[in-house]
Amino acid sequence: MANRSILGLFHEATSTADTIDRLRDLGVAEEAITVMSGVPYTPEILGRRPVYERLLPIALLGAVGGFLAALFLTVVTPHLYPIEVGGQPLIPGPPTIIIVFEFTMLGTLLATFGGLLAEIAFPAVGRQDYDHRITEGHIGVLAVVDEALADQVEGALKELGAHHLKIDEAHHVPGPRPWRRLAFVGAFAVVPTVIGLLFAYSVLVIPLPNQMVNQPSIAFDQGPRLAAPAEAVPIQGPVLIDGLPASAPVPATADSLQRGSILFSINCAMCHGQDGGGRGNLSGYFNPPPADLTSERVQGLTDQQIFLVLTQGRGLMPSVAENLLPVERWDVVNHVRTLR
Amino acid sequence: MEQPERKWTMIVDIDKCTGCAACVVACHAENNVPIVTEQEVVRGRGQHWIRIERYWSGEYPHVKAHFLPILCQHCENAPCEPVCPAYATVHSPRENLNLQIYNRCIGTRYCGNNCPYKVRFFNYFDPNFVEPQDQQLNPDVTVRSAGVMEKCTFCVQRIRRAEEKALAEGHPLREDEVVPACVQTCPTGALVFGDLYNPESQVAKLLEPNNRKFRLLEHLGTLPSVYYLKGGTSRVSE
Amino acid sequence: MSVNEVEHPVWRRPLLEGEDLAEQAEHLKRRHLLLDPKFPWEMNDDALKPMYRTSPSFWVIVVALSGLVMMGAITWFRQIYWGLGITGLNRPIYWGLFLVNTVYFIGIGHAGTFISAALRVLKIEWRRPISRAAETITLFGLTAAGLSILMHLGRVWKFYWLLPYPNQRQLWPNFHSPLMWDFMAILTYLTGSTLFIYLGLLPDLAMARDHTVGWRYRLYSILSLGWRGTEKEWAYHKTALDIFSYVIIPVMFSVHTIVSWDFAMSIQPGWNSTIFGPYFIVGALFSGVAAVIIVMAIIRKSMRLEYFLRHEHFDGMAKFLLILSFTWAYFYFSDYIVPWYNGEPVMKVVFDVLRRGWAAPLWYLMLFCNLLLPVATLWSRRVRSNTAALVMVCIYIQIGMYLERYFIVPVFLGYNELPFSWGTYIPRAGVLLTIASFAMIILLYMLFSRVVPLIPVWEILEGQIFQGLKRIGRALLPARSEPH
Amino acid sequence: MAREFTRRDFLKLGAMGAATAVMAGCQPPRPWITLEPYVRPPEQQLAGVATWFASTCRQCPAGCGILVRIMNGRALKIEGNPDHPLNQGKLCARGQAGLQVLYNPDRLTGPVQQSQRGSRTYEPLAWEAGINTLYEKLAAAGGRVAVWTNSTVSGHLFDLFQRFSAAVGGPSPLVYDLYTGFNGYRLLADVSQELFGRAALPTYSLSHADVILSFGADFLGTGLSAVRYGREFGGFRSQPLGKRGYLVQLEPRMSISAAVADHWVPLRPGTEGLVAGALVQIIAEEELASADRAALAQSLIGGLDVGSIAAASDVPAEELLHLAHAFASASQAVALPGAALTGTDAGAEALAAVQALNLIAGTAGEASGLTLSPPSPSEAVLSPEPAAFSDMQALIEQMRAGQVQVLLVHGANPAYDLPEQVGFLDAVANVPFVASFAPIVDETALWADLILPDRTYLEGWGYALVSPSFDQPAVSGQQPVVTPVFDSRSTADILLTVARGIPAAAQALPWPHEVAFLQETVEQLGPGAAGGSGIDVLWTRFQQEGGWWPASPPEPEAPSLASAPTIQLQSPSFRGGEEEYPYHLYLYPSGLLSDGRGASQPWLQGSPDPMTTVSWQTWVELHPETAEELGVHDGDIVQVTSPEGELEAPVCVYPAIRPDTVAIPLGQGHTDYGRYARDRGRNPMQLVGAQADATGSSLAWSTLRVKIRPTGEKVALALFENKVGVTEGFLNAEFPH
Repeated sequence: MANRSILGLFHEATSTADTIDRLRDLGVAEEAITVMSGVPYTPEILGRRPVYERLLPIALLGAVGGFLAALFLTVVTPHLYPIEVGGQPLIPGPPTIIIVFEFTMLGTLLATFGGLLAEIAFPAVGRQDYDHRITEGHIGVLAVVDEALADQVEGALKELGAHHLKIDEAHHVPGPRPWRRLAFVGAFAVVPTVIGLLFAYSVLVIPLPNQMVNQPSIAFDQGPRLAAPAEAVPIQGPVLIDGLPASAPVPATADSLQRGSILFSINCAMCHGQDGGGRGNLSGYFNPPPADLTSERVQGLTDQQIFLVLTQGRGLMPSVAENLLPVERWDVVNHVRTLR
Repeated sequence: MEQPERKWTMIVDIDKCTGCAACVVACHAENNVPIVTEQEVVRGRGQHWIRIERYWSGEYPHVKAHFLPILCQHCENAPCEPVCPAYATVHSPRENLNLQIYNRCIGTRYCGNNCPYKVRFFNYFDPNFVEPQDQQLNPDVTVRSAGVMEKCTFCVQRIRRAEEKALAEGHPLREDEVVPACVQTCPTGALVFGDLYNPESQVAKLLEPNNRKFRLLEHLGTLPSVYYLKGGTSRVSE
Repeated sequence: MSVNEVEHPVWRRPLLEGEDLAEQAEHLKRRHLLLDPKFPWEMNDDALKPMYRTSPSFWVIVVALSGLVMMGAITWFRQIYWGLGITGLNRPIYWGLFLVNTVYFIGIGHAGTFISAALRVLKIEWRRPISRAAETITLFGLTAAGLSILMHLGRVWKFYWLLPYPNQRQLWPNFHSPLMWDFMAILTYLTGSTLFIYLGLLPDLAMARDHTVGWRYRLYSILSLGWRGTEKEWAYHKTALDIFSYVIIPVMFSVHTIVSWDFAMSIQPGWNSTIFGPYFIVGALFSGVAAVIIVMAIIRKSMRLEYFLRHEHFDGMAKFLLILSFTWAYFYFSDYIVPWYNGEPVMKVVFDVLRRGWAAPLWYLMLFCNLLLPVATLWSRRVRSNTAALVMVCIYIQIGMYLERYFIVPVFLGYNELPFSWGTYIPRAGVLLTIASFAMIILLYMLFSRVVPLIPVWEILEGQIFQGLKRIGRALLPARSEPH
Repeated sequence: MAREFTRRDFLKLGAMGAATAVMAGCQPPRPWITLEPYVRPPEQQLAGVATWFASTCRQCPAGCGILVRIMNGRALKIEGNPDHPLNQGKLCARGQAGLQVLYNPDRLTGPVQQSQRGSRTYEPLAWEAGINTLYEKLAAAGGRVAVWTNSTVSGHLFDLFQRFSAAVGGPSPLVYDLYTGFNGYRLLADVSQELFGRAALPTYSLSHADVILSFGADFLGTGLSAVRYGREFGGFRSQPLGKRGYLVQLEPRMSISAAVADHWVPLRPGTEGLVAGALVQIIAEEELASADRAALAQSLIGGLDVGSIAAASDVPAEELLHLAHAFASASQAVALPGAALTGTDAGAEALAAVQALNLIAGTAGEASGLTLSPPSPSEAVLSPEPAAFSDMQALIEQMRAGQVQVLLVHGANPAYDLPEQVGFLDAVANVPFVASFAPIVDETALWADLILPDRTYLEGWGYALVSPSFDQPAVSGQQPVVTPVFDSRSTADILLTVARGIPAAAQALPWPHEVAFLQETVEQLGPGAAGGSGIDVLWTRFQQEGGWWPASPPEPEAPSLASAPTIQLQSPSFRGGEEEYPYHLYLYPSGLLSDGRGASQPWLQGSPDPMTTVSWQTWVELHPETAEELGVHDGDIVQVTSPEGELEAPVCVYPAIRPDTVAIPLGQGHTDYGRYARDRGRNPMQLVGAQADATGSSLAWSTLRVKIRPTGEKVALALFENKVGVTEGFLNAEFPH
């Protein structure tokens, strides 16, 4: 059956209280009665059942949430990428307390506010039973009753001094509409966050004048590469130019031999074999096969000649000039000398 | 946390420092440190990773000048490190270096305030290297933009290169292989650099029995890695 | 009209027999806002009218201020483009006007929360009409402070690297750093006080909604979230306000303590002092309360709020100011005497600079503004009751407190343990940005005052309802009845 | 942010391993770099691996060996050559700054000509055209060709110049620049000639000395070889068994050498020689040293009145006695003559007196003591010997008289170096054709008709006979370490080309290019420490090792007295009356800009001067009392007037200078020479007249009096230190002495 919503405006608290009693007597359910006022009247003034509100527990929940968030930031994140600073422990004690405090407070406040909105179904969207005179000091009593009671209630209100009456079809009272409110809140909260993240992850980039990405220095393999001056000789040893003999062999020191053997095993051994016997893993694929470096023929060459072979290649053997600096080639030469 | 392997240490023998400024220029060349204009110097923004502080004592004619080369002290308890909100200056526990990571720096300049040695320099403007000066810039070292803190790194790029070379050549890093630009060029040998944890190193030997050694502003407890040897005196027979 | 003729039973006061009592009643009414009730609709008009009543001079000022703000914006852009070189900063003075402003703005922000939260908790009734005006200062003070921090950054476009969120740099902020604490604290405080002021606004927004048309109506309808004033709403509203009040007070204390720790945690001589926390808080309240008094006086005049803002309010604030002045002096003295007694070399020099060096005139001016003037004047009721005089004192206090922060930041920084790298600071572009920041605060406040009722009508009505007169012997005394 | 990790990135990161520490954090891509991979990299070039080339530093005449770090054909860093006998791996600030000579933005990008001298309007022209013009002029001039070069010119170019002049019958090339002129190289050589019978620079090894008396020698700052003396000083301070030498510095203004000295004696300018003489006198009288040494002293010095010298030099008699004691009783004592000595009007005697001290000390030729720079190892190797002041004046006379058709200026910058009284500029006006080879337009090139920019020392070939060379003769090799940055050409090649067209010179200079000539020279040197044989090997090693030096250093021969002269000393006569010109003028070469050739390099301009921490400026050093009398403070501009000229510069109050003396550094005050040098500071040579010393071999710049007038103007002094802090700061008290 259809309901009526009846809103009466009163001048002062006492008559309001009386009205509420009367409505009770008429059998109007307590929760069907709503009192609206411009100043906070407490239930006991109006002789009503005190409102049961649970904001405090919500706030406490928020506090716990903030506390945990703080712990995550201060205790967990340092371990994701441990960095030592100033001889302080990875997780500093007192500073942690500060962060924990701030976040706990922040959590409490946010939860309180959010809780308030959620509990009293804010923001209330859609039409409401209300009268703007309520903010002029009038007290509104709203009763939602069915047809049967409507007339009596109306009479009661009139009788007890309601100087205005507003009666109309009871549309259902705006209850909590989570999805609409979420959309409302999200518009404020989510959108900026998303935009921020787009920048943070440099999906969107603001081109700013002084960025260190663009370096004035010339990177190692950045062009244009300039040629080395012709005929100049670096300290590592001479560039091999026709007419000039390769000079200044590196003395066969222990270091040189060690370097040589490492370089040999990297650059030569796959063909010539670790022992230089010409039986490397790939030796089978070549015809003529790789030279036996221990042979008289090879060992009979001068250092310079071996260096020349390394530098320019010979027959199937490629040049290793682009893998080895001259000085390194000399190390290899020294190593080859030890293969007997 | 990594265990410390090395402790790079520098010794400055005040007795030998002649204030010739070779180290200053060498540092500029090696680390792409910009030269600021006269105007900027007047504004108190001179920028030299290693500087030679000259103090006076006594009255004329017995006045005496004292040279005190000051560079980043690479403190073990560096006051500059914890105050950076962006982890732009951090400690490398492996080798006890105080690293500056330029592209993390957002320019709060807190480290600069908190450095008692005032060896941190802020780039108030972008450095301008007029063509062809940019050809000289060392590609091993980032050129810092405006709004970024910078400081002496003990030529960390040279340390890294030396480490890589030693690795490639398959031998442990040798003492003489790591030399910062300033130490390399110091004519009198007033600057000595090495690994204090290596008992064979020159620094270890120099510091072992030395009663001339002291560290700058020791009362602050920053435990610098730069030791100073104070000036001696010599008597002449009458 | 007299109380008796009010035909609204709600507003009828207990009947009085005899003239003398009536006179007493009149007297008390004149003195106390809460004993001088008005009809709600009248009060609504009093609160709403000023929002429409905008004189041309108002707009002239707005344009002028916007001009200043624009200038600031341009300067900031130039600073971002060229680098911080256009400011007067150097080595070793890495922190200058921007940090001074930050401390100062956060400081003046403190009074707002203090008045609306602490006085609420303490149930000090005269706070009711001034709470919102004060909170608004907090709101914009904090905004300006945040901006100053951003201006201070060398690479401001990377400020978000301070936010703790998972990012492509795989790097979380460094919680060892006082700046991070500061960041978190200001974030909490700004969020908290914004929600706090909004919460208090809800009923008044509803009131405004009910008495406006056009765009204002639409705006207030959205902002008031459909407030109707049901018992449930009121009940939650009250609890929420209480929770906020209790929570935001410690936050307020933490904020300025942490701001002071930005300095105290460093090993810069003159900064690393254990007393900085409370010292800064008191300083903040000091400058804050003074700021509130100035603002009260201005809006009282310009918005004709004589009915709401009365002598009792100025008087209460002024007394509070006097106490704060003493407290500030106490802390300043303790912070001064300890290094003086230790004979710490650097501080010796600094004190010399303050006492007889280049900074001496400013230093004595500061002492005059912060201690001498308030103590010498505020004890007298005549000064307290004279708004103009009171405002003058407060302006001097602002100057004094700004100077105090200036000494702490760029002056102390100039003196460290290596005299070779001492320095002096001549602010350059920072000045323009400082002016712009002040202009921005005033501008925002003025515009805000045209959109939001600065007088919490519902709070005053509530107060007036539960405030009454009680006859004891021959006297009528204000008596407050509180529903639990 | 998912960015695909390419192989190139991997290589880049690998190569950048060194830089990772400073470039950690997020490294966004660098799309705007054009990477240039090598298909087949040339020798010595692997990505990220540096190549080092040995060469020679030409920032001063000494000739230190350098190693240059090259990457992608670009010079990144200069370091000392550890094998080089002179500097043994070390370098001074100027040596380090050499890169900015190479990469100076103001270098000429090609040959230019000036239709109107001094107009600063340069029309570029093709190299062929330029060389042709030069050829025509030279061909027409015949023997009336003068060459003005400086002491840092490569030996081979000097050689070619000489052969050319000889061939066409012109005067032999003139070597004169401020550096050698100011430090009195010529006078030092002359005195050696007179005393020891060989004209060579004296060298003093200090590493084992007990006592050093330095008579105004800033041997650590701008001496003959700051680097080598720096090394010596290092040894001197830390000798075996914890021995630490005792250094006494006698000079009116505290130089860095005085700053590190154990004892500083601020004597009156110009009296250094007298004091040296007085010490000899005391040793002779008191017979402090062994009999024979005392006798030697007796024979060397005529009767001097110590008392009057004490008065004249403002050094108390007992102080003199103390010094004499210290010197004579030391087992290893050395006396160093300084530039200020050679700058007096009686420099020769003063020098002789100091050398006399060394002889008396008996340390000549020993591990620490006086030796003479060894002669050139081969007659093929020449070194540009600085000309006497009088020779230089003679040339200027010829120019003024119009006897010079063509003037070739290489390296030298007389228009800046010389006081205008010497009259170079009006003389040049009478020279029909002037060709300069300056890479940057300097004050002299401004007055040239044709500028054919030579290559800088990092781009060009050459060698330098190391001088002063301490224990062994050494020829330092110079080779191009980078390809020329700008379109410049080697002057030697130009000269060879031109000579081909001039019959007289054609057979005198037959070489196709300079390298051929150099190789010939090196071949005549024969095998050195690097060994090898055959021109190819010798030449290659010459380049690779950075020069030639003997396999085993020869025994240092002790310089012995050729004759037994009696040294006459008279107190110097100062220009300017005492009442009108109350202050002594004391000039000194800036430790960074040296004689002014460093002014084009921002690293040297911007680095603070060690003693005053001023950069970018010229300043006038005044004693605090003097400043107070004049009522001036830091930055107040004063006008300094000498009988010869005047300049205006800001005051820098300086606690370590005689109250009656004013010190001004050389180096600034260029009117050209690139953006960094131009219109910056003042050139104090304006104050110095054209007067030479008695022998006419060096400029008498230290016997001048000046007056000072505050102008009332003020500039901000570009100090790096905070003067308030340092002078009123508290650290001094507790500074570790």
